[in-house]
Amino acid sequence: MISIQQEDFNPGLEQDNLSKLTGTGAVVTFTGLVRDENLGDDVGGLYLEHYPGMTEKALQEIIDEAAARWPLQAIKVIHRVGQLHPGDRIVYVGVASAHRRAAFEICEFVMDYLKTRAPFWKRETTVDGERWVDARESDKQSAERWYEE
Amino acid sequence: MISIQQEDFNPGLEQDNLSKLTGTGAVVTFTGLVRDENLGDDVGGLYLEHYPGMTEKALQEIIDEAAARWPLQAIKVIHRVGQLHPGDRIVYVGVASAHRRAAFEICEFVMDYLKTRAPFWKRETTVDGERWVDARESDKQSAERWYEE
Amino acid sequence: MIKILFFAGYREKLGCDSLKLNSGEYPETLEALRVKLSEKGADWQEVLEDKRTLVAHNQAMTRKDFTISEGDEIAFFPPVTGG
Amino acid sequence: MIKILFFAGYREKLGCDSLKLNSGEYPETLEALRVKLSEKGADWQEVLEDKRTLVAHNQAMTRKDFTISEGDEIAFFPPVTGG
Repeated sequence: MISIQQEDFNPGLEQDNLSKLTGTGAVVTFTGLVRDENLGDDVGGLYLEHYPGMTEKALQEIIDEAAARWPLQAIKVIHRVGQLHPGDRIVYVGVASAHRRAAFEICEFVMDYLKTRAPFWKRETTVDGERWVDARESDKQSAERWYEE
Repeated sequence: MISIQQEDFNPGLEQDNLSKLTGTGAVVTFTGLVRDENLGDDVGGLYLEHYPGMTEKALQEIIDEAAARWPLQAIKVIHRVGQLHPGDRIVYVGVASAHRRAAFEICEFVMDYLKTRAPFWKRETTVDGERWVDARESDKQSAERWYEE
Repeated sequence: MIKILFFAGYREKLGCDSLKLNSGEYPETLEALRVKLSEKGADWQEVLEDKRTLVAHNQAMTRKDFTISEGDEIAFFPPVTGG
Repeated sequence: MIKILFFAGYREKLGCDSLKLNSGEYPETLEALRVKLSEKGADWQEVLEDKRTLVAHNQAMTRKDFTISEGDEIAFFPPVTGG
């Protein structure tokens, strides 16, 4: 259900696992990739740090909240840590539900909350050296919309 | 980019193809599966009919509209036709974009419009025989929200 | 000649998936065509007068009346249910 | 004994990823702990007084002051940037 790992993952395999329950009508997946550019600078690498123990708990709470709000059949959250490079997969959220709107909403909700509540930090390598990535206001706003409705 | 086909497809392969462009930061996919239940009845099979020629054009128009509204890097739309059974994949929409919100919105937009504008029809087999599936008001509303904003 | 197509439940109800009308056999507008086809029987009338019936003119959905031209492809079908 | 953790940019800035304080060495509340740690130097003061600094108490995020208990794990870190 939740995996924090250094190694890569296989979205096709995860998709198959999520599609097994009868009654599932919709599978929505999000895969985040390392981009080769951020704030106008070329990015050569990305190092992901996390808070072992707390990260898993934070993700479980986000999943529990999603399961309380929507009809959720199956979910898988994978987040990689350690040294990554442009094009590498960073994060995966796969959701199975009976209906499409619920599957989309759960997947977006989990990604929004993961971005603002789960203890991960990115340090990127540019030509000017290494720098910790700043949190973005747009991510905060994206997470806050779930309480506006 | 668009494929109407009888045979099954491979979401893992599609995902890999969508992840190839540098600059892609987010891949969102929707996979629709045949459910074993509809309106309280057991569904034993689903037959998909389409309007050859027009269906492809309608899907291309939907994609063009999405590309005009959001920064779209790559998209694949697959819809199966012919006889399907519970658990079978029916439809796939995979979207690659630089950013996550755009990828989610494009994928939802294409699914909403596909459901209300692309000429496909479902006939399901239940214990009472065969029946054509009625269009759902919720799908119409889901599509209309893209013009409310 | 124009080509007229029916899909899904309408195709089954009318027992007809396509028909051709030669120049001189078809009227000038969609609305006149609806009236002409409705004369083929009660089932035809039901399909052509159903407010939910969708119309495609040369493979593009339309909600308005239009002038029929030689070579046109006109389709009548129920609300779509793909996805 | 309580355990105090620092992550990411704060860990680097302070040159410290964790420190332990024995019973008697730590104060009663989070706010008092902030004051005590700030005395370790200018970098410490900056980190502990930064309004964006997030605090986790026994691996759960909190925005309020709390009473420190023996065995607690308290973490200070910058806004998260995963995903």
